[in-house]
Amino acid sequence: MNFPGSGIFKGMVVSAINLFGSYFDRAHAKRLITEQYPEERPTLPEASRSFPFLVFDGDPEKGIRCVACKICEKECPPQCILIEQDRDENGKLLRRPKVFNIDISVCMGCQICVESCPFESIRMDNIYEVSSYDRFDSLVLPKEKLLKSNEYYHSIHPTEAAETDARIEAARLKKEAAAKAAAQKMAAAKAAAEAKAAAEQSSQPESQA
Amino acid sequence: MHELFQKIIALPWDQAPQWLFLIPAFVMLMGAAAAVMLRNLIHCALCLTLSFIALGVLFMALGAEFVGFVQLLVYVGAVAMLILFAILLTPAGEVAASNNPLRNFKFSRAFAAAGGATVALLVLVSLLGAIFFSPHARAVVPPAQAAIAPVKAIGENLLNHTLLPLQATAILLTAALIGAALLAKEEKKS
Amino acid sequence: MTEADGAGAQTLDVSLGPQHPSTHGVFRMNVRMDGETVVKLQPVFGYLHRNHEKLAEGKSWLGSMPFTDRLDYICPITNNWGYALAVEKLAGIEVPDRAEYIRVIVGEMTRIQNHTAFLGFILGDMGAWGSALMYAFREREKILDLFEGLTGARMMANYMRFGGVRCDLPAGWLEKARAYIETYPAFLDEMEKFLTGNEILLSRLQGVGVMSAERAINGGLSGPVLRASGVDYDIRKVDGYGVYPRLKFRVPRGTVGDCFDRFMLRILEIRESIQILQQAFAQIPQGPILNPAVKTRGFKPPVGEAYGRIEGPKGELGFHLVSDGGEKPYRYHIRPPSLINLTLLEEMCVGTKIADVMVILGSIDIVLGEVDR
Amino acid sequence: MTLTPQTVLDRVHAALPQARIELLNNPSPSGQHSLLVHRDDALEVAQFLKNDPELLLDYASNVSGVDYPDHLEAVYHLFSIAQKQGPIVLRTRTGDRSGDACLPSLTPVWKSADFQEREAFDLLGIRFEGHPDLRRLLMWDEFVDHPLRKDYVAPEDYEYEPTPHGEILAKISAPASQA
Amino acid sequence: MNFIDLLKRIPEICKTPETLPLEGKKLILDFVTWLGSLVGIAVPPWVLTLVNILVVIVAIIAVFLIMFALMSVWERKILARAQNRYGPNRVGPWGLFQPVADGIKMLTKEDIVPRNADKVVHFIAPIVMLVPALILPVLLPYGRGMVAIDLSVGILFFFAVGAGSEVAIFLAGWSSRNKYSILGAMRAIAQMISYELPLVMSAVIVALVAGTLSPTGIVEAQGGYQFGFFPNWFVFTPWGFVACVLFYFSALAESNRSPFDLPEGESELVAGHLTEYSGFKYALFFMAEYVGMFAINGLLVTLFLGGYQAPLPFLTFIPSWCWFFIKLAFLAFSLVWVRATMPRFRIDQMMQFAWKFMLPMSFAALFSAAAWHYAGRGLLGWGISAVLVAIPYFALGYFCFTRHHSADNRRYLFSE
Repeated sequence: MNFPGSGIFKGMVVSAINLFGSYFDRAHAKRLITEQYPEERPTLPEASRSFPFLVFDGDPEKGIRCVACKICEKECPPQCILIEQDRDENGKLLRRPKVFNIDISVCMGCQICVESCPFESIRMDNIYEVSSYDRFDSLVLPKEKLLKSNEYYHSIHPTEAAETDARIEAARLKKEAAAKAAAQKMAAAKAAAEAKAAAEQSSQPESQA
Repeated sequence: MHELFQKIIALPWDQAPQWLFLIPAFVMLMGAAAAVMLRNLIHCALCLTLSFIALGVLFMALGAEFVGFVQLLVYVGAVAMLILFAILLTPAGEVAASNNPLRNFKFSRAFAAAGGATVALLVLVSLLGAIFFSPHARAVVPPAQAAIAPVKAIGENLLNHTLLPLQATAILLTAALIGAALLAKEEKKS
Repeated sequence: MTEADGAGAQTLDVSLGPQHPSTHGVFRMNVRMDGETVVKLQPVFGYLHRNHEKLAEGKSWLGSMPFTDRLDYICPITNNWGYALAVEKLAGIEVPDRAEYIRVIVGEMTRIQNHTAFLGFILGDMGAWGSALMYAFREREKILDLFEGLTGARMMANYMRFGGVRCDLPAGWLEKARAYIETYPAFLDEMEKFLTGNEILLSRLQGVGVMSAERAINGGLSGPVLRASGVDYDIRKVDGYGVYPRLKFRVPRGTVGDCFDRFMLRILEIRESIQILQQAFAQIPQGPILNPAVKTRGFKPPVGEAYGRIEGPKGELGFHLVSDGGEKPYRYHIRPPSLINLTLLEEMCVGTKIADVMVILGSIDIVLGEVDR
Repeated sequence: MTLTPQTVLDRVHAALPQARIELLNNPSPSGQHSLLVHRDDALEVAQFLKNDPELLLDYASNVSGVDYPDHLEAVYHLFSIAQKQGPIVLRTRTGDRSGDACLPSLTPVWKSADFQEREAFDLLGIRFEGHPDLRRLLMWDEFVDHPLRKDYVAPEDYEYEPTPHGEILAKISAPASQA
Repeated sequence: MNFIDLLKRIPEICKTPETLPLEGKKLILDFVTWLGSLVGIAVPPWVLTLVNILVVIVAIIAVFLIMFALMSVWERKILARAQNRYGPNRVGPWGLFQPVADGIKMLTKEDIVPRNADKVVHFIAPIVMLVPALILPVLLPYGRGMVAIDLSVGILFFFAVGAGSEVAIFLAGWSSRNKYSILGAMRAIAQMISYELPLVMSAVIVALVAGTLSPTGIVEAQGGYQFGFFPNWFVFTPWGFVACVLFYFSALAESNRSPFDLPEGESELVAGHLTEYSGFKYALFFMAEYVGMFAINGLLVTLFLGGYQAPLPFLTFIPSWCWFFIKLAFLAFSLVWVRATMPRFRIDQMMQFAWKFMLPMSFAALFSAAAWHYAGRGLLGWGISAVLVAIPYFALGYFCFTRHHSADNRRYLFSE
């Protein structure tokens, strides 16, 4: 059926189907997919990422995983991370950050810091309501705001967090095993040394005297 | 206060249309005068449009609704638009400035003024002559009757008594239109 | 306002853009018009210029990856792919099979959503009040949701890595994607019913911006614009990168080379992409997704140079990389399809009406992030 | 015939014996070896590459300028759409980086080089002689330096940019005040 | 007469909705008389005439402005739904107060006049645009006996006054001193002059068949039912249908609606003649366009859709003026529906469509109407007239369109 104007007619039918369909197709979200944002909130997929945060275990002061190695600061493509290493009262460098700032108005959420972090310390958050009237005070996140617990990490990226924990656990076990082995070795060495020393002592008591 | 109110009410408001015609007449004259005197061509054309509108209103005040509306439709809707278009599409003023030989003539302004005055006088004389000496002019039709004269009568008159002149005008206009189209086409080719 | 040009012809110079509703961003054209007919057109670039190539020279090789997302921000994943491919050529990196299949899947989905968005954009350029655009974006939205589930971001995916992809498909993602792609032909049919018969659309697109095959090749057009002119050239077939040689698909090409052919080619390419996707869904193997030999930190390709290119949705996206063996690229050059497809814009536009300029520009399908870089 | 740099080189040598052209080795695993043409012969060689029935390199896909310490280079990646082969990498070199930074433009041969040569001129300062419309492409016309050069010094304040606003304002207001 | 009596009449009036507006007007006049008696003077007849005129003017302006407000939100709602969106739903229940918010926004916006603009003309243009648009509705018969001025040359009046909007668009475009504006204005005028012809021609057909130029007369000519149920509206005759469609498209063009929105085609000309307008001046243009659109569609209802006549005999219990507005609402809906579907014409195609398709079709419809009339206005006439419009339709459709443009004549090659 191809009379002049039939194409327009077909188009009108399609737009009418969409017009009325948007009232009836709602349940399957086939046609009307708009989310009414402040009331309806999207369920973010697990992989969803926005800005980085720092993971800590247990206590935010002691459990901080970051060792201020500054790898992420170097790798960050837009250079939005600023890290200063902490020092103790004697001025000796400590393996934890004193300042850890992320300027999220510069951050582009690329996740390269996460990939480059060898200590599983920096991870991606999925917050998205961060707009503010103040460019510097509220968009430059200091360490206090960046620190979030491992439980929070588990709540937003369960699969990834479980993998991370497993990795850390494996590393810990390996380390422990290594430490144990080392300790055993050391103990053995020590024992051997003591034995040797004892033997020496026993063999040369006179020379000392 | 009350007396003043009474006096205002007592004014001959019912006869208002008989002298209210002065308003459109004034607007018409002023528009025409402005159309002649303003420097900006577009402003002139717009003032001309204004006087067309006022003329249409005058026709309606005289009870000639059909003529009034045709005046609006044809002159405001078409003629004024054509004039505006023509002004926009002609190169802006530069041609006249340089190439006009008359401009260099010493008394050109005086001659122009005299010529204009002569034409205006001739038009005025012929109009007055038509009003006062034409045989139909004295046969005053009462306004009421004019208003009743329906569209049908006009149509019958046009298509019965004056069919030939009407068709001749139509052919003339068509010829002019075709000519204009041909001219425009030729220019595009070159 | 008006100026005399030559033999009394009146022309009007209009600067379309950079702030103009339908220049797809901050593109600008200096147009000289005779009435409404275009007699001269000069594109002006650079309003979105950020010297991406210079920035890349100051970053690690991987550090440029997220910036490629922002080139053609409609289809970031294929940009990633182009860069990753060039670096893999440069450093001779092998990519595991599963990663190649994932690349094909996300790449073809990118192509589908780009072409779908195109259908909406060009209707917008023709002055339809956004209906086609909203239908197109409705479907694009669903693909972006899938991307978000996979890469974590809707647009700025940053998904490819040298020697593979960043993360594996999440559980259930493949089923979701497959189920969604099954519904796509129905949407396309509806869209075709809505658009392709429409008499106004036909008269706006047919015979407008015709480009011959010979000129198209000489002018460096690529992608659907080149194929619409009747040239059978698809880098997926010619170079056979990735696992495309293992997948069966056809390359459509037009016969006239006008805007309508460019429009129809996009629809036909979406249908082919659906074929590719269905095969890829069926064939995807298990296995690693990243070549373990490639380091994340301190990646240093050997000295030399390489030119890698892919068939992006908009055309040939190439990366010319020169390495001096260091952690940073010595030279990083992009061959942006959007910019080079504009080479022949003036030739297509001269003699058409001003309204056609917008349609021709729309039919080339540019993204300013890529044009200006 | 399979197009490799060597076969192309042989073919060019056979047809244009006087052309100064040599093979440059590329140590990278990509194996894209290139042909270095002397700039005086480049246009002739390019014409030959495009029109020779055996080569038919009709598609100049990519043109990029590269800044080396002592010279600038323009690199052309040529493909043959007719034979579906490529890339053949063609390079031309300038004499030095400042006074003699001239190269012949290949835009008359491949129209696709148009914008990319302009870009190389804009960002690297390679002057392409014979280019139909050699203007800056991405930077604004008043910009003086070439930002993609290795020795380019970025200004302290990127935001600062002298604009001719005052002049333009004067120009606009002049006819208004007359009228 | 006293006030209580006046109050008592209100429920009485409301009992008969058919004559409610007319009786309401009478009530107001009586109220004025009562007010006069309160002051102690006999209200002279000219005051009553004046009040009568004022009441009608206020009523018409109020009704059309309310319709404009409702339409502006309704249009966005329909358009949104056709595009699978929600549309405005934040201001008030279902977004109904959106026009209020828009009005406040428009009023508080800065009124920018370009430096080089012709300031007087720039200022006058929106007024010149709005005045004819507000005058237009006076001659439409909204219900039985409900017409503000029953002009014997009503149809002519409509087109004559409507010509004013062309001038206004020209003023706006020219005075802005903007290239987009002037292009938009030129387009607008070319378009309006071109489409005035088919518009007037299709109205002329109806005037000839009805034998009158008076809108009321035309509506009365469409009264009654064929076979007791089939309405005698002109749209249900072949020539009438064609003329109605022609009138509809010409009306779209005259009111600058999609797909004929070239003058303000935002993808090419930013906003055409409106580019340099902001704030309340822009709102005035907007208002004028909508009121003009209602007026011209009201004329379409009057000419072809039987005006205030009910579509079926048993539906006559609904008051006649309701029918008029129901039909108008349907037309308004269809306008949005068309807008949601179609891309815009190109300028030369639009002119071709007007001169090569619509004008010949309107002549064909005139011819067909004559055949219908002389064949006795019965079924035979219906058949003849249908053939007489169908042949030119397909012929013109082929020669103007299908010959040049078709999706079927394209071939696409595939390579494996």
